[in-house]
Amino acid sequence: MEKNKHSVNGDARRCSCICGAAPFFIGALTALAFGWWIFPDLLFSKQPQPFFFSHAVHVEKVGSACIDCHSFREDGSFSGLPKLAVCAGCHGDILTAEPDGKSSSEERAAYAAEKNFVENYVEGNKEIPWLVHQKQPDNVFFSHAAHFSRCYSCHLTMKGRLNFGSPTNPQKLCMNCHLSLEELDKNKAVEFNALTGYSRTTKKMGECESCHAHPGHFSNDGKGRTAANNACYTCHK
Amino acid sequence: MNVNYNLPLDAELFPEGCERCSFSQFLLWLAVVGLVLLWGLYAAFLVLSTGLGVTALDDYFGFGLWITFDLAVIALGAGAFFTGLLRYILNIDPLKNIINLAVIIGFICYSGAMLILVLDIGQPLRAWFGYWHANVHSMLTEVIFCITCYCIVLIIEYVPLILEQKQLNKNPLLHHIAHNLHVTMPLFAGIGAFLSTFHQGSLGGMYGVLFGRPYAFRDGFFIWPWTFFLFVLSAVASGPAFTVLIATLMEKMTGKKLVSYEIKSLMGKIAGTMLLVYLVFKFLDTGAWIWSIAPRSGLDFDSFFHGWIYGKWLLFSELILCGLLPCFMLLSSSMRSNPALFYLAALLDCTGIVINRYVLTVQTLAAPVMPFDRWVTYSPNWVEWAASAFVLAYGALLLSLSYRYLPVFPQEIRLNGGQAKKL
Amino acid sequence: MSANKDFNVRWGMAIDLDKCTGCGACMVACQAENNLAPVADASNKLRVMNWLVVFELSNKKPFPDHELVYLPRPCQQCGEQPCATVCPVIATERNEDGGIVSQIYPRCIGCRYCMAACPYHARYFNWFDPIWPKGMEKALTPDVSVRPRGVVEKCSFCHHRYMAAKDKIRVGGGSVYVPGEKGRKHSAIPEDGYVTSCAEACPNGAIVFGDLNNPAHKVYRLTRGNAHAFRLLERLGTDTAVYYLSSREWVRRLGDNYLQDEETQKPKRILPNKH
Amino acid sequence: MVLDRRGFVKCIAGASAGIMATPLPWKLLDDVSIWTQSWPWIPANVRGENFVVRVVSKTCPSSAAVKVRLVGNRPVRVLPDDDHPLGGGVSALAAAEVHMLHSPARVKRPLLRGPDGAFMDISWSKAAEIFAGKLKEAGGKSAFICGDETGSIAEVISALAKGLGSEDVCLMPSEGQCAAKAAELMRIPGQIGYDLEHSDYVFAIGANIFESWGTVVRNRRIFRAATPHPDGKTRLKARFAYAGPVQNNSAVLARPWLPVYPGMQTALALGVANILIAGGRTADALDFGAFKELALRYTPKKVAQITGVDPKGLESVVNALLAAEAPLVIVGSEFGQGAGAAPVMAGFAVNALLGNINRPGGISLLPWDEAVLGGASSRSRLYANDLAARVGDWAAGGNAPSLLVVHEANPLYALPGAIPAKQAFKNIPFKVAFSSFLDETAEACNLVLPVPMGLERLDDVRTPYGSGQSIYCVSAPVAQPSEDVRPAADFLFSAAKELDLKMGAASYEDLLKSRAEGVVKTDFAALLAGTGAVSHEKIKVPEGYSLCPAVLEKNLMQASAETSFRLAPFVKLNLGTANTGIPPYNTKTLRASELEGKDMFVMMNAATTAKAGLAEGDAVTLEAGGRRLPARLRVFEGVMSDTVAVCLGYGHTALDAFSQNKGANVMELLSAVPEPATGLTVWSQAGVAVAKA
Repeated sequence: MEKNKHSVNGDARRCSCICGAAPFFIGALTALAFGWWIFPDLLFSKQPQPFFFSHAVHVEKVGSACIDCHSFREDGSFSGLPKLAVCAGCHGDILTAEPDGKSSSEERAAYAAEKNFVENYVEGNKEIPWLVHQKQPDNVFFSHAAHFSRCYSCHLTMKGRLNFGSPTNPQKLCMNCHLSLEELDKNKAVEFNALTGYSRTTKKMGECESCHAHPGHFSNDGKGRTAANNACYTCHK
Repeated sequence: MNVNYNLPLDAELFPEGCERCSFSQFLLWLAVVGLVLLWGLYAAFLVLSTGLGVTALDDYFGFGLWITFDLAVIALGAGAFFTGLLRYILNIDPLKNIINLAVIIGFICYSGAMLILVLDIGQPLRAWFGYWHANVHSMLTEVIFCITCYCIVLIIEYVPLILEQKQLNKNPLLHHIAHNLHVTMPLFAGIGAFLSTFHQGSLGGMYGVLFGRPYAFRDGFFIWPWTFFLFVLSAVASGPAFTVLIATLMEKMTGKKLVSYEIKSLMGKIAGTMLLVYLVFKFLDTGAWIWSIAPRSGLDFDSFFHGWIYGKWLLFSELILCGLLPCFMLLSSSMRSNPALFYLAALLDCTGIVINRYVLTVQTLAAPVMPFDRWVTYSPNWVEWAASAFVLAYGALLLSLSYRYLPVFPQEIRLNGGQAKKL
Repeated sequence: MSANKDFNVRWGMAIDLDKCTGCGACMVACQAENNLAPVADASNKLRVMNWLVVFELSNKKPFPDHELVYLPRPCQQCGEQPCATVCPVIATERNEDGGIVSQIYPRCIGCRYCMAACPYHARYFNWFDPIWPKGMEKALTPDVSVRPRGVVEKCSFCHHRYMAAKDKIRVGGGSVYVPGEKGRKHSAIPEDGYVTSCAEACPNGAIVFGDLNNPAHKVYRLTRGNAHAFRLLERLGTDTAVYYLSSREWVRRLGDNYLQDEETQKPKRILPNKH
Repeated sequence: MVLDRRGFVKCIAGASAGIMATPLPWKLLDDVSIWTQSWPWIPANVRGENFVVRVVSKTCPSSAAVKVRLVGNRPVRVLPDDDHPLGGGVSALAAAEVHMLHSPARVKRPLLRGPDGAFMDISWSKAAEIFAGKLKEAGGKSAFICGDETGSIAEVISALAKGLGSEDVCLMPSEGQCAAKAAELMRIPGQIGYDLEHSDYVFAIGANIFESWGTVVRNRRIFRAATPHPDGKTRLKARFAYAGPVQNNSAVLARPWLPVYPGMQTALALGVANILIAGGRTADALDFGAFKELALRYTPKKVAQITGVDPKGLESVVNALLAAEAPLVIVGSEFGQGAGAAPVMAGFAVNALLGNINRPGGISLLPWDEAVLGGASSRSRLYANDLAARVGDWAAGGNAPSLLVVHEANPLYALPGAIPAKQAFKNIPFKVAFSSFLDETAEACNLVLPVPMGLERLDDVRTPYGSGQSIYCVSAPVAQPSEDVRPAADFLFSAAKELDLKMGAASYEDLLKSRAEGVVKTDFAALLAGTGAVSHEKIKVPEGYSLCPAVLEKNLMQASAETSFRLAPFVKLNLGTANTGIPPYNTKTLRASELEGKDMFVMMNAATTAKAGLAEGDAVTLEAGGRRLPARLRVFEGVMSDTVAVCLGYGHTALDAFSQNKGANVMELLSAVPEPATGLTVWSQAGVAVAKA
């Protein structure tokens, strides 16, 4: 500031006459660049999963539907991520054939990965610290049961804006909120908002309301109408 | 440029032709104000960092000194919109001599109330929910919107005054802005009057709709309980009186005449008239409260009062001592012409309205509704006083600066000898 | 003000004051279920968070004619809420089948207007952040989010249990509603499938919980046409979902304010079927 | 271009305008408010699978059967177990139990009092070494106090003591002990049980059956099932009457409540017997003649004089008893202890007159469970040892043991002030406490051994006093201990091994299994799953049983203290026990009229208050036997005339902030006298002076 004060005379004054609004625009453009490109990166931190897990491989080998592993419990609650015990059910020992001279690099990698898993987690009885893409905030009660039983059971045979999947591809219902298998298998880092602690892919309330705020049913106007109610207590706890 | 070393350091910034105290004296005064501000800031820091538990509020008294203070200053700040209404819409020209002050007081009262509200809500970081997730059925929503809008209006009304500052006004652009704003002032006065009427009313409505609290609950007209209208009337009955009191206080502090006595007297007469209108309705309302609402709730008159602290003297003071008495004094021209009696009347007028806001806030909550519940008492602690004092100091600061540097009082030069010293 | 909504299901209580001894088990169960933090000195009752408070009622007669009754007071879940109508940010509403008045902590801005509105003092403010003795947070349930300072909270009739009970039915393949009389629907949750923590804990069975609209439920029989039933502050028109039962007139009379010559009122029936 | 002031301002203005057109301010505004939803310093919900485990509470004296809800491996709730004979609802104490697992008062690791008088942490192996050494050293000069009358731990302790050559094993004083002594004197070789389940009219004299007497949670459940809700039409049949000095939790439900002076149970019961005998009732006891003669002297008028009872009220209750199909009279202490054997005997006599011994809804005579460990004393044998008398001896000097082991008991807090427990402790060179909480007694010990709480250990419950049938329950641990603790039983078994003492079982589990399979004849696994094993077996009413009129008479002769006011202590379960202190989750259940800051309130009715020259809210001092108790006065009309009601459970000096600095301990005021002819120490009648402080 001191320096500026010294320069408040002839030269600078002329300059400001010529440039006029230039500083204004420089400021504006800098702010725009910062706000649109730099700020989002600052806001989100990227954290990798503890190790790569291929949904595609497991879907192929274990079961075709999400709920085969991400199952409901008898009391109506949703188990979410399987516990280590579920994994250990198959991976108690290393399943992949031990690589020999003929093994491809993929086979070697697969073996190494499974060996690492079995040795570090299964044998150490250590739960896998998965990062969850869509962990609900504490104040939200998301009823998987309601969405699964009420939407899925009918919409298997019906059309609508939401993709409710089909008997041959039932995951699609889940993909309305969750990442698709392809996306998951890219093994991208999970991005967490530094301020809120929620992951970037956590649904915002507005997205829930795209269905919940449109009560009424059986309307095919593409507005995602639903029988669900939009009362606060439908989803909050 | 010649510098006259006999003049205060900042004389360049003074309004045209006005004398002010020395800069050091002014700084000393600001230091006093600053101390109070720091005290309030410390209290605010405590509240924001640890929670409202540091106040004396509790689960029975969710509202206390702060809400009373907010309601009171908003009522007393009503001088701004009402004077504006009379000056610009009804063209009562003499009021131009006090309108600037009224606007500044209004701005202080409203912005101060908003500052207090930021402390008073438990989650200030969510304050914007009031606009974004508004519940249109809530009187408080109406209050939030109208107060915000009206605060913006007050800023718009305040800005030209700032731009008329001697140095700023030299800039042609600012000069034009100030001038044009002046031209559109009737429009803003109109908007202000509209907004003000509604939020003053809504503030009253806030209490009148509490059907679980027979002390405050009132029947009403359409969606508005009678308190809605009573609050509007009581605000306009006290706002002008408060403006007069502030002007007089400033005169005493500066030792100068700032507003001619006729103007004050006119304001007093207006306040008295409005007070009369208000009291007519207030007495009707009190009657309806005693003979209709209370028995309907299974209560009688006595069950609304308790001990000394929530005794009937409050009602007597509000309606008679600080109601009928100042009303009579303000309307009687002989009493109005006696400065001491006139200022006393204005003070009583304002006190009555403050009592009204206090009892509706605090006594409403103190009175038990469940028969097996008990009366509880509330007295604010230092944190609440400090935050309220902060707003008073903030007002003093703004008034001091405005008075020192802005042409607030058109009559000042004439009243103080009229020698416009050109430098 | 919003109209008193009629729902298929209206969860409610009948609290038998002839059975309550004021032992406090319901209060403890409530705090534990809903993750309320303990405090070492709880003697300032105006600052102590208790969604359920047990009031002590006396017939005010001298010894030995003195009689004593304990009255547990949860949120009354009013049909005509003094609180929800005044909330500026829709943090509380009654908008879901079951008629429970919600309280949404992440929405609440803590203005406390609802507390000023509630004549039952059923609402509580978090004056400070909740603190658990070190390690005790391990005993928190996952069902109810923990509230930070600066928000209002209140009894939710253990709403999370309602949600869980519905999910249990859904996962079992059933529908959450069953048809009832006069075109009404009733909840398919069995009567004991959803009870509040306080009702469950009470060893004396003083708190009966169920659907006030379902003739098969005990509360329905206890509240309709029962001259021994009453509601708190009936004449304010709050239409509460909590009924009290007492065989003693002085107790019933304490349920509302009465002028000296007024007779104790019989309870009004709950909402008629409007369909 | 040089940036001048004007340019700088313009630049800032541009940046401000520009930033408004980016997501930054809006996203931040939103995210900041989302941040307030989940502040990192607020505990988060931790999800997991729900499990429910059935156990019987070892913490609640009512032996409440409960279900513990776990999320993952964390116990989070205590829920009622309605299908268990000891369950149905939870007590305020049991409801708080999972949180007490994390109580600040818990002992976190073994503590040894160092030479400087302060506790220091030691390892378990070091603790075992010291303990074994001290046992060896003390041998037969060891004494043991056990706070668990229903668990098999008492048997383990007794076996160990036997091995060491010590007979000094005492249980903490309880109603069960008084009843056992009464049975012994009446020559009934069994445990007195009360078949509340089948009774249609209960008259409780003194016994606060909904708060402190017997199986409280079960009692409440039975009351719940038997009483319909008021429906506005049917006139509700009175099923329960209560006589006692305070309108306590039982009196509130009683129709009627008969106010009497404190400690008057025996006289009142004789008054009932008088009316019954006058109406022609007899009992087939050997000494019925003498009893009749005694009872006839206790006319309603005389009883009214002694006890202060309203004779008409008493008569109406007796009429209700006579009209009932299965009447039951329960006589017990007003505060769960110290009433002696005489009231139980008098109560037994009344029930005998009502003809309900071993009848449905009457008194059941249950077989005593025998010891499984060879050499160990049976429960009935252990009851015979009177702790209060022994502590008196120890304090007097001579007989003080050289080692005292206290297991889950807090005698320094729980014994009457007249019993010089502190002095006794001083006379014992080495004291060991097995305790979950650092209570007053643990603080006075040399070695403190933290034990798991009931929910964290394998333990059992044998027919609690009050139950109408024999019942055996085993509780499996539901949670990993949250501190570095060892079950006392295991520790004692290994100490015995160290000393080469034969215990008769390899481990505690072994002992419980033997009891289950050998004595109770039930599958241990089923017991572990939380189903109690119930036996309806009863012992025959012995031909030559006695009503002990001589003992009763001696007791009735005992003059009450010459003071102006009588002290009526009472119990509320929400204040916890002497061992637990006030549970953290229970402070909120204390009423404003009970505790204000550090001041507790004692209660008198308005007439008594006026008589004492006091007024509501006064700070007062209660004085008895030279011991003083500060309090404040609450005028409460539910207290007998000339009586001061004081709640137990306040005045802890140890434990944690939830218990400390709250009122004073009324036990301090109580005097203790030997009950004539029974050998028990009693402290149910106390005079007290009340003065303005």
